[in-house]
Amino acid sequence: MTLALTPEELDAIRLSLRVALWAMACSLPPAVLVALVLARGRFWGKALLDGIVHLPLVLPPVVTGYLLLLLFGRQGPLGRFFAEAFGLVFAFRWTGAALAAAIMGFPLMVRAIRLSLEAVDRRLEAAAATLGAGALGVFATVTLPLMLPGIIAGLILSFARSFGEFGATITFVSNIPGETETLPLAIYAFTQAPGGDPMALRLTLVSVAVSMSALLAAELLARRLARKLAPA
Amino acid sequence: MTLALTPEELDAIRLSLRVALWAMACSLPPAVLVALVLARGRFWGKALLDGIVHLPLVLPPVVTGYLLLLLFGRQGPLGRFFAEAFGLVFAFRWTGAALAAAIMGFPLMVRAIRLSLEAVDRRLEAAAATLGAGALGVFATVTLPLMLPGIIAGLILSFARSFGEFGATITFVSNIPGETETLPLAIYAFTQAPGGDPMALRLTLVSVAVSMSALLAAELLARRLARKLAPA
Amino acid sequence: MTIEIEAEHRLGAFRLEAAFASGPGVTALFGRSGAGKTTLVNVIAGLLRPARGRLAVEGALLLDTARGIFVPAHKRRIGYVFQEGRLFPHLTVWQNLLFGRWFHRKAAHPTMAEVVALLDLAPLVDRRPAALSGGEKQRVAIGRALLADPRLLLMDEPLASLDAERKSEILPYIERLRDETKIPIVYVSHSIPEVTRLATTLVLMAAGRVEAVGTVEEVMGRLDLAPKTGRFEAGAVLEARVASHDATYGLTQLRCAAGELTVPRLALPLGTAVRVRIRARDVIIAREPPRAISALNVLRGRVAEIAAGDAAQCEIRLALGSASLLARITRRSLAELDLAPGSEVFAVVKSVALGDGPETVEI
Amino acid sequence: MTIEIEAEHRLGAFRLEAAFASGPGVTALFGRSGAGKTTLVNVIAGLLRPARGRLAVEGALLLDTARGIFVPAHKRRIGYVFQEGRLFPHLTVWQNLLFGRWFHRKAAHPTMAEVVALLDLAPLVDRRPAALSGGEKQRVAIGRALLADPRLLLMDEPLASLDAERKSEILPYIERLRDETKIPIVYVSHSIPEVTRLATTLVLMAAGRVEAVGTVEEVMGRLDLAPKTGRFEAGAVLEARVASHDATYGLTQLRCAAGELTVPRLALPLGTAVRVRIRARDVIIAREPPRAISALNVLRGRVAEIAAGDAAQCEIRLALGSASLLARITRRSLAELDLAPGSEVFAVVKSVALGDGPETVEI
Amino acid sequence: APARAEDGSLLVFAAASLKNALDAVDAAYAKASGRKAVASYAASSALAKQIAAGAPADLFISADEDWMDYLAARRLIEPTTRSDLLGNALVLVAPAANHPAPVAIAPGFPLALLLGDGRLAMADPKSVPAGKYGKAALERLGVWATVAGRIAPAANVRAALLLVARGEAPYGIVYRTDAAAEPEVAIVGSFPAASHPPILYPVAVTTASKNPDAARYLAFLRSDAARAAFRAQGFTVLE
Ligand SMILES: Nc1ncnc2c1ncn2[C@@H]1O[C@H](COP(=O)(O)OP(=O)(O)OP(=O)(O)O)[C@@H](O)[C@H]1O
Ligand SMILES: Nc1ncnc2c1ncn2[C@@H]1O[C@H](COP(=O)(O)OP(=O)(O)OP(=O)(O)O)[C@@H](O)[C@H]1O
Ligand SMILES: [Mg+2]
Ligand SMILES: [Mg+2]
Repeated sequence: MTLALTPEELDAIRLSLRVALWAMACSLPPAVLVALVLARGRFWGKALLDGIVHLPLVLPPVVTGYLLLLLFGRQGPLGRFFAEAFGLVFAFRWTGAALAAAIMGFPLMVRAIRLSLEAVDRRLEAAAATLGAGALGVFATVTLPLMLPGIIAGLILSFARSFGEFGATITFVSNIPGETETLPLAIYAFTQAPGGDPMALRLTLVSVAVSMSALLAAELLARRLARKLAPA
Repeated sequence: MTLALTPEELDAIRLSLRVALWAMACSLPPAVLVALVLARGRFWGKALLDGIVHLPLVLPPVVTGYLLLLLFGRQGPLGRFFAEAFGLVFAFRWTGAALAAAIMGFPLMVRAIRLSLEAVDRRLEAAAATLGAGALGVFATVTLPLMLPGIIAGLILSFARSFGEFGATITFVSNIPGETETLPLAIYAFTQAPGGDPMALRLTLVSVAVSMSALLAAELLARRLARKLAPA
Repeated sequence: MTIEIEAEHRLGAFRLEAAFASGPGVTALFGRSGAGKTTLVNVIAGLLRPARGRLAVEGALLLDTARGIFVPAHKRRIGYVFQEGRLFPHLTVWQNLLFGRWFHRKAAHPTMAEVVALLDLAPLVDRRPAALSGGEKQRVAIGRALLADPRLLLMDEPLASLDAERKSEILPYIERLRDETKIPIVYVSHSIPEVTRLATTLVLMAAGRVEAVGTVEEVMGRLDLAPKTGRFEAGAVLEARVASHDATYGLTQLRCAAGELTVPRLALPLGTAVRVRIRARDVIIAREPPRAISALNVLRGRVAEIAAGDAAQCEIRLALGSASLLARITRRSLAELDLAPGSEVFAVVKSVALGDGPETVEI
Repeated sequence: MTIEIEAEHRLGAFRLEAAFASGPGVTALFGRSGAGKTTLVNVIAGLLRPARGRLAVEGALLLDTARGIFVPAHKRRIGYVFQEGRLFPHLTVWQNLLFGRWFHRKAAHPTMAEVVALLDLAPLVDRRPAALSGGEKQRVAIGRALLADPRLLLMDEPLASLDAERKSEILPYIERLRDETKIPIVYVSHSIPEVTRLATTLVLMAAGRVEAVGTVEEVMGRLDLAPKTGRFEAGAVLEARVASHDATYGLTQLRCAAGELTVPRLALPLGTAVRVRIRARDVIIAREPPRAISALNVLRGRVAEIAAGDAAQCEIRLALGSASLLARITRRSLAELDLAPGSEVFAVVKSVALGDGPETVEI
Repeated sequence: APARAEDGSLLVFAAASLKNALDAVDAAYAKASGRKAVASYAASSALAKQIAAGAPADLFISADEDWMDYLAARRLIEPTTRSDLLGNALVLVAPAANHPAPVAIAPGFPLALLLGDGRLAMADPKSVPAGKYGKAALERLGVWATVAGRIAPAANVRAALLLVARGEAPYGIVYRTDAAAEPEVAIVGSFPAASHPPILYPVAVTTASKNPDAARYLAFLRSDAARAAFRAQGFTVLE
């Protein structure tokens, strides 16, 4: 076993990063929306929505993967819709891995954003309204910046969760090298074979190194922001 | 297939609840501590600690489970220590399942608590100090109550995560009915057997029902608290 | 009417049940702590939707619960200087000031440069609110509201945390706002000098209700309201005009219904209207014209009314021409000077408050 | 010395470099907005650790950067009424008040019942701070600090958001605190009446530095500081004693170095020391004793000093016995009355501020 | 009810694919002997590693020989008790909904053509036994090279079966046992037994087992009742 990374390993790293970044980025807007609705909305079925958001956390990942397959597979209603409407295919594609990762990280992201949102001083929003800011203006200029810590935390959690996602991904999109074989899937494969542990360990270390660097960068960014947002 | 739950299913539900509740409860104090240290501390290696806390999120659960097996197994160094010092055995016991669940939920809990902690107005803590409250007093009377939303969110996340934990648990403590076979493990076992899908679905629904009720209760509690903590 | 409001609302045990109408200029909301001033102002701003109520500002109906009308705050164009600042902690002072401009493109009257100069904000613009002192925060809050180009300005104790000198710099600006831009202002204050100086209409609130509404002259001149307007600040307000200037001694002669008043020179053209407040405690009563004294203003009149005061003092309303003046004197002086309604007297006035000096101007 | 402080610290472009020492009683910190008053108070409270500094309170060394001494805030037993309230939002008013008691078991002097009665908090105790008006919050903050049994009390503009009547209720209590419990107080205020009424020592701050320290008499009586203490509030402070009471007219006779003063009855035993402030603008000068006027206080003296004022007015220091009095008169009166140092004059005093009335008491 | 070795019941670590069959066997065993056997189902790899880490298992039934060898090398199973209990076969399946025609599985059969632009679902040939058998068979038949890039390597046979059942993959290679129980798929061909190494489920008693019932249970696995249960799930019971 050499220290240099093999091309397959590099592939898996690149794929993992791509999947995690897309999962993180694409789940942000809906997460903010859902967090808003949950924190501020008052409507029938709010508890239900809250429950649904938590589902990927509560269900065994295999089940989530299974449900994804039913919905977003080639034969699934949503899968067909996306394929026809946008030419976006999830089945056996890295896009599917990103979808699975996004869904698994979604409750974490929503919760972090919601927590920050609930800590936003609504009197500041009222002040913004008296200055002429409509609902959207208030959101963009006051609420959003003030809930940045939660957004960053949510992004970090989603990224980390995506980076470690295994069960739902392998169930939904299989373990196709170069396409859907992210680091966790590659590690898993090694653990399945007797004698694969050293290779699994090696990949685990790689995975830890990559994700720790990403976390560190995010943490630094968050600290800077925190300084900026010290209360008046 | 009848609607009434079988004794084995009831066992699994009870076990899942017990595991999730213990995991949640026992990880709270260390999570608060770690959140404090990460949010407020300034020391060398803080980034490292932050990274370590995130590890269970980043690593494939199977790896986490395997590491737990190596550390807390009968022959593992920590496993031996706990067995000898406190008579606490994790290996292949429900306690081990709780440990695995706690570890997997730990980063989520820490992050939620930390997020709330960072939103606490430190000027209020200063005010408490002028009123005679020492570090501990300030923490107990001001900081802790003000970060309750984060604690509740952390508890909910940890509970939900524990309720759905599968990979680390089955790798660490196996899948022993009545002892370590939580709902996700039971569901998994059914999905692995030919013709087990209907049973798996049934159990999934049970799992969803139980966890949604728990979430709903927690949400209600949180909403009450939020009302209490409206800013001055 | 510029503002017509009627509002009923409960907050816990507190019940707001207020209604008033007032014209252009400054409407002062005056009343004890907890009287409901902030609550009423919140209704006007659109931040509180009352259980029942109606609000029209310059003819525009902003609220009518009976007809289900509620114009949201951001569409009201009502500027609000909050009692507690409410600066945006994530924005610099500069960005806080600009905030309103982000939403109204209109080139509004007070320019950024004007406001920065007036409120002396130049050294602060790059800081965040956390790095400001209490008074500095309040100045920024005033600037922010001014720059949002409001059609009505709500000011909830805007000067409470400012020192006397600062106040004396900002008050004339608020007067200019009132007089030049014609923006109506609702001004909450505990300070009688501020209120009498600025207000066109005075609204006296107590326990959620409006106790009295009227011109400052009316409300301040009413003896029965003296306990509510503040005993030690009670006095009369007179409308006067600049009659002549005395270059030698730097003095200005004012003419009002009560007679002539001499004050330090006002840089105002002849004929300009000014408002003069004479506090009851600043008036000395003499039975014969005093000689060789430094007080320049001695007005002739007669006792119109003697109000019961306390054991030691009483308030007297003097009729001077068609005007009224309040004087507070001791019962001993009342007896020694043998005063009764109809007695002819001379009012010696040492200090008057003018619509130009910071608080009171000596004469 | 009760308080000895020396502190140097930078906050952005602002540089605090202040030192003063003061004795028991109330030390007033007076100065413009942004002068550094809050910053200095934070150093005393232990909330700001200055780059360099030393602080001793009643002999206890709380801070000495040279020797690395820094007693943390919670061990200082220094009560602090913050400029911005800082009530605990998660606690009821009652719990906020009790907060200090949770940490000091000691049965301290002001009891809960006393404080609740004094500040009229009974109707508020079950509410949370969010449901209080601005003034109500400030009252709770005062009560909270009082109940923590402090050995030094810091009050940063505690009465700014209170109405005149409320102030007049609370000021006597602060005086009682000062006189009876002997708790030294550092009092930040913009209000000259408050400051002169309460303060034993006056510390004048400007731009982070201490400009003047001294007794209120000294600092307020200095003509050169008049622009800083506030022109329109300038005046002299006299120490007097209760000489006699006049039951018929409800009056009290005070004796001071300047002569006798008559004021509304004070419920004080004969011989009690009281402080009297006479503002320059409240003094009329006459060349002959005025007759038949309502002002009871006419003091004989001579012109000691004439200070350059502005075009219209000037300030005159009068010597009355061993005491000084300031008077502000117009230049025209100066000429007409032909005043020069040494001229014999009569000072007619209409209002004096006493250590008992709310702001000024009429006589 | 705690099912640890301490309370006298027998703990069997068994490959997850055996769940249905072994549950029936255990029920029969309980009836016949009045003793209790409890099974823990997980991946053979996990179970083997757990036994290596001191798990209180009395018996281990692996889904392949490799993991049994892994334990044997560590002297964690009694070599004398080891035997091959069950056999299985590989089949080619297709979604029943497609009404697929039978495929003649012979050297060089046109699998790539059959797949069209779809993928061949099978357990991961890198690590999972079923995948390894499948790959071996395809290599032996000379078609591996044509489909190697078109595999959907699933986590296990069940996942591969699911892909076919859901119509995500037009064809899949799974065990006969799994295919038989899934109405959504149709078996379109069987791989000749000779095309891959024999598919065997070895069983052994662990060295750590102190439970005297282990031997009795081992014997019961070969009883008529047990055989019937295994056969009902499609397994071949080996002698
Ligand atoms: N949410 C609430 N629940 C109960 N009472 C409330 C609530 N909000 C305000 N009040 C009460 O309503 C009354 C009016 O409050 P408001 O803030 O309007 O007073 P204010 O006149 O502005 O006083 P201040 O001069 O002290 O600011 C107060 O007595 C206050 O205690
Ligand atoms: N963090 C900071 N960074 C830069 N400047 C600061 C910071 N904090 C305070 N200042 C400046 O220090 C000066 C003193 O502030 P301080 O709060 O002590 O004033 P103050 O005398 O209490 O004024 P006020 O009467 O308005 O409350 C102000 O000019 C303020 O702008
Ligand atoms: Mg108010
Ligand atoms: Mg200050």
